[in-house]
Amino acid sequence: MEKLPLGLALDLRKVVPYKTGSWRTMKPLYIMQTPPCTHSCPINNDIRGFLRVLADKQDYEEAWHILTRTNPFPATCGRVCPHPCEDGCNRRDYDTPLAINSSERGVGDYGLEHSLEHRKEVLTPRKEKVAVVGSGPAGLACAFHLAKRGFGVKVFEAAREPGGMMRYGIPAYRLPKDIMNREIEAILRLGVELECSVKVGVNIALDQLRQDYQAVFLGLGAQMGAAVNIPGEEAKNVFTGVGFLKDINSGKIPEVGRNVVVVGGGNTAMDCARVAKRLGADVSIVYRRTRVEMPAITAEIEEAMEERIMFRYHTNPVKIISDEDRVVGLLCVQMELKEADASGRARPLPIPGSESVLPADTVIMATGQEVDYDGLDNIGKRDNKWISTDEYLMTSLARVFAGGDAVLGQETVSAAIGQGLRAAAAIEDYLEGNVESSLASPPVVYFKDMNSYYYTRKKRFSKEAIPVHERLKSFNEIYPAFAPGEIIDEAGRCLSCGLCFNCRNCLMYCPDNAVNLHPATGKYEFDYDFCKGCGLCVKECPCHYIQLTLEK
Amino acid sequence: MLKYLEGSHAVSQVVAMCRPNVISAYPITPQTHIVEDLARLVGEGQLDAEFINVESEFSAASVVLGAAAAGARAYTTTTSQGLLLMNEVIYCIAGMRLPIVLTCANRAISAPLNIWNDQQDSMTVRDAGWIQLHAEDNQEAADLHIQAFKIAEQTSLPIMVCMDGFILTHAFEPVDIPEQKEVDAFLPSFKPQHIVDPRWPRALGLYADPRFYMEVRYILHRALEKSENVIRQVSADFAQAFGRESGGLIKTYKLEDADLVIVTMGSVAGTVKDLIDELEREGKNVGLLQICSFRPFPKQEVYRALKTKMNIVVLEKSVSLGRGGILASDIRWSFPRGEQKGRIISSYIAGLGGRNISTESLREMVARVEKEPVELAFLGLNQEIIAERDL
Amino acid sequence: MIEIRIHGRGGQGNVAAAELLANAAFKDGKFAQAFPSFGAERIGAPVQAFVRIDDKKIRTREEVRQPGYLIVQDQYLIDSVPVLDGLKPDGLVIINAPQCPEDLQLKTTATVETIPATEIALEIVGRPIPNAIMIGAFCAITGLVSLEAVQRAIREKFPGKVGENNVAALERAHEIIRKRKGEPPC
Amino acid sequence: MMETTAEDLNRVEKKNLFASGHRACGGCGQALAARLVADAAGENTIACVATGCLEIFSSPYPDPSWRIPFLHSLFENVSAVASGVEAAYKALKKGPVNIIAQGGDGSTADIGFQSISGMFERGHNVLYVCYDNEAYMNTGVQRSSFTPYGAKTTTTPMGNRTRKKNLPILAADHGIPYVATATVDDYRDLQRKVKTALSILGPKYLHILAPCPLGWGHAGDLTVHICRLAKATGLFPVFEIVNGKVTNVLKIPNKKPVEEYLRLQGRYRHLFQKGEPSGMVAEIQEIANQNIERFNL
Repeated sequence: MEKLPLGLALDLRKVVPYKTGSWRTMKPLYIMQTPPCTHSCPINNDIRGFLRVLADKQDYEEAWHILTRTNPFPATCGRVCPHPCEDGCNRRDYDTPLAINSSERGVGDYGLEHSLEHRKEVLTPRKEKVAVVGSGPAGLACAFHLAKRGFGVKVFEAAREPGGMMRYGIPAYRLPKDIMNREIEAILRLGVELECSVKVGVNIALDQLRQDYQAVFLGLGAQMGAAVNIPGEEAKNVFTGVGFLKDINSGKIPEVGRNVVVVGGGNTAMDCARVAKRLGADVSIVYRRTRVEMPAITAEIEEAMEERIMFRYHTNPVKIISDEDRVVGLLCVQMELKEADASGRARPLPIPGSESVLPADTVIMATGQEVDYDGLDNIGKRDNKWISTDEYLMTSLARVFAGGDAVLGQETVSAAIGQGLRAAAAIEDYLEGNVESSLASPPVVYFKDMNSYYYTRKKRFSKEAIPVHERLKSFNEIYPAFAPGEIIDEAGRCLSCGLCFNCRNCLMYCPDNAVNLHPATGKYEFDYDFCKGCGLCVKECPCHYIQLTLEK
Repeated sequence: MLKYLEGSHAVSQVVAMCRPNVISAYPITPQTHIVEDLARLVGEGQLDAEFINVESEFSAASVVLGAAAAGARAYTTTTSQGLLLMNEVIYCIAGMRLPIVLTCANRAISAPLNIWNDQQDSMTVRDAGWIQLHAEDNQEAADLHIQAFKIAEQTSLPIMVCMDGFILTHAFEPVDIPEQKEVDAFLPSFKPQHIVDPRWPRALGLYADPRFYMEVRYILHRALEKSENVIRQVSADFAQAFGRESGGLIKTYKLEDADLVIVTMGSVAGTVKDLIDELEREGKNVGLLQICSFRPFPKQEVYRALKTKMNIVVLEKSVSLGRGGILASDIRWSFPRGEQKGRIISSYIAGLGGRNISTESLREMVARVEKEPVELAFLGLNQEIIAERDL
Repeated sequence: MIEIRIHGRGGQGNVAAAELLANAAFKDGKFAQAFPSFGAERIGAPVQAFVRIDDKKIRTREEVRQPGYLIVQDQYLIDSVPVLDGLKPDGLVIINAPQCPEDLQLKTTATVETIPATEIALEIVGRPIPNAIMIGAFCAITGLVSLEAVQRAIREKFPGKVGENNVAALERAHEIIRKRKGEPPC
Repeated sequence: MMETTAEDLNRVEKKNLFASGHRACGGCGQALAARLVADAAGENTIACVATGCLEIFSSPYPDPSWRIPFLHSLFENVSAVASGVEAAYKALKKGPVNIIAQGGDGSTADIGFQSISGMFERGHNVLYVCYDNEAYMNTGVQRSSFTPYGAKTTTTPMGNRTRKKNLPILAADHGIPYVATATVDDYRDLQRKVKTALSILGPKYLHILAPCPLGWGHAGDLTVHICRLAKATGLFPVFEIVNGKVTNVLKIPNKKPVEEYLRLQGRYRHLFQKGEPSGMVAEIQEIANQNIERFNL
């Protein structure tokens, strides 16, 4: 034992601190939480991550790499995604959600402008090869991830050019073609092989692919307009929605005439209507139910209305009236909504004697799409309509996986990308013989869990769409891009839900100095030798990154 | 150089020569002349020191505590109620081993209020861990301060130099005031043992739980016991350097072939010496044992001086109420049990509250103890003014 | 050993008188001790001070009870304070009074001397502080301390004008007594 | 004296000069405050500490938490002890060094009041920091002259009937150059005030509200939150007094009712029998209103 110093005057450089950690019953932990934006993103993009590097380092390149870890189409999604992430954003409960979508668009465009290259995650090529059928968002996302993981990938595309519905289903004023093209090129530069004008099931048998490749992914999409079976549909100037859009996007501009009637309430219906409007027609949309039931993205509906497209609710086509073989009108009947049907939507029933004729030079039936199963009949289906898969997206056929609209039914580009990503992971697991899926994520953090004291209210940044009369003159994009500075400021609004943003509260407030900033990693660490588990750090952590757990 | 001056000024001038860095005191009779003169010396720039005019003795003691803890040679002075008010700090200073020098101008304690001399005040802190040295006259009072700083700093113990209030502090008599260079040669500059200084961070005044407290107190007790050698040595060195005997543990006068020994401390020793000479002329052999160092109490020295003496009377200016003479009990305790047999140790309390101790009264004391042992007596008590009901 | 007791009132410089006498004796090469009858007395209250002079070191600390010499700085104290207590039968008492000693009718066998110290003080010092005159008288009558030593003691304690005035007063008293010695009592 | 630039003043300091290992309760506001003060003052500092909760939990032999020179002797004399240290540094021509006397309510406003008053009046170059936890916590929550109106302590079981002594004003009226109040939640402000004080010659007084989870009856994790409410209700005004003039008052644009502050604390629970606020609550609101008016919060 140390000898007592004179007068008990102790040399403080010799002190061995008493360890108060033994007093603890509760133990604080730094636990990364899933932010609601990522949680509600079909692709699970690291939104918080890319916003932080923008806010903290103004580093667009790093932001692009963070985004493209999951999504090879930031510039595309930044335009066409209905951004459920913003619906999830915790700022919704504080002031207004972040403009995540526009920020993503800015980062995506930056990537294209600076021709940034994707980073391979596995550098040594693997022997396994995977065939991807369809070069839509699902197929390309799947190919993209497999290629990054070192697999050999070949994509078979039935059409003349890649992109699937991104190319043929979305008009240029929503998605300029070269944006998509360049994002596809970036994917191909990872070494993905692409063969177009090859229809699997017709030009080459699926079984052939199953022989030549260790795994097959089907990203067929739903590109066939559903049959409507309405009298007179064989007349000229009657289009399916997808057919109409495909013509437009392939450069075939049809003669639509003065009056165009679009039937349906989905995104395709909106796109067709707005395209027709840009071709100079007076356009009305006919829908059996009301706006509330419309499946189309709200933004699309609103923009369509802005562009003075007439909406006729509770209206259903009965018959196409033609003069010789040319459409002159559409006989419609008024509907009333009765009790909900299986789809959960109120079932519309015709009101007898309410028929009337809408004048029409063109009728576009955008009432649903289907998968083209030509030569692929032996795949197991759901409702005899969509491909059925197990939770790992494997179909009834061994080693054949599927995703995208063909599985989900009509969905968004993001949803399709998400499925391509999941399928890729599943395929990798399958080929490596892993049973566990690698996609488990931590719990979601909500605003009520956070300490609002540390955040300042700031309105969401937004830019006006260009005026309607300007829009209608061309197929140019209607929303101007954010300036780089504007994106940085908006990124600064991110609450960093569930992950440290270096506010130093835990470090400064700990009465026991039991929090240290690790000099090398720059991360905060608890010193459990001294932490008494008082929970002050938990209460004062703005973003709920710290949680109190029972001491084991 | 021999100067004719008041006792208080003899002390203040010598203290100044010891070059204290910090002086803090609160005025109280009969100590005032000492502080006034030190304030003047600092004010006139004759002494380079900080003089802190505090708002109480309690703060005076606290200021010198802080100053000593920061490495200063620190000095204060007080008496009576002032010393009692300091009491808490007095214990701290000793426990923290801070070598502070304090002059106690011994005075009685209230109630009733009384500003005159006795030694009850310093007795109240005799167990605090301070060295307590008692001066016989103003020469010794002055000399003891020079020795005190040296002893304190060698032992890391605080020292209280006790001098009878008024009787010495206000008495004019010749005192040999040394030259500054003589004092400098004798008293080296202060090399503090443990101080608060950011260059070597230390903690002073930590609390000690039952695992450590008793050891700390034991070490302090041993330090006081061992300081006897230092007190003896420094007194001898002083005699060497200044050519006169001052201080030490005990002093004797005509003790060798004395049949009766008077034991006492402080200024009354002088009166007793005159009496002894008178009695000698009358054919009586009375001797004197004078305690200079009351704490540490020089048990061995006392025993060696008294072991052949069978009749002893202890004369003191303080009393442990409900018990009796304080010095007397220390003297009695100086003899091993066996040797107390047949030995008469009488106890006299005298001079409380400035009551004059006259030669006559001392003669009466001697006459009585020659006849019979006196367990406890109050010298010169006026029985007429003591009401029966009070007894 | 010579023992002197000084009686006076607070403010008449009794302690100073004792101090000056003892200091003078010290300057004459003797051992001396001076101390007041300590207390909290305020101006006007009766006080005492003591002086001892000897050829060897003075050790005793008791108050002076049987003085050989008394200095009374205020004659009116005689009625209120037992000033003569313990005065040696062959001793000397010097009183600040304008009258002749006989007129005071003191009951003592000791020699009595008087001097109108207050008048002289008022004349020379300008204030009714009799101590310097009383000391002057004491050394003139007894010769126990030298005039020159007292002069030095006064100048030491009161440098400047105050000192000089007191020295003048001292010398006047000394003068008066010397004259008186040469003449028969009135 | 430290040379201080605006940048220095606003820099947040974390040096752990008051280190881990002390025996304070979890969430102790005083322990937090003591570290913020020590770190702001820096290595060239001597801490003189009065007996009290801080001293007891931070200075047991052989493992005290102080990493700067530490000096303790008694409960009521820390100001005088610090005066002595300062006098020594002057006399020995050492330094410059920061001398900080610190204590709780008792050693500052009650038993040590004479001593602190003397230090202020004599003009020593010492910063006095009072950690105000509004009662004698060391001895088990007895009333002090800083105990606010209505608060329950073991010696005011029915709620305290007297108002809190206003020491910052009393200190300022000694004519000292700098007085400030602060709370532990705003560590930047607190450390700025410590540095500002140390940059000024003469006696300085810093009054820090330091919640005591044990004595106030709130969970340890609420220490910071409670401070914010103390300010937002107007019960604890935050300001500086420079050369006698009140300046830099912390405005509270959206004021909160005192009830919000009181309800969080066990020491006020008796004011809400069956959930209903008693008359005392209104009186406490009145005290807050008076502060708001007096300091124009």
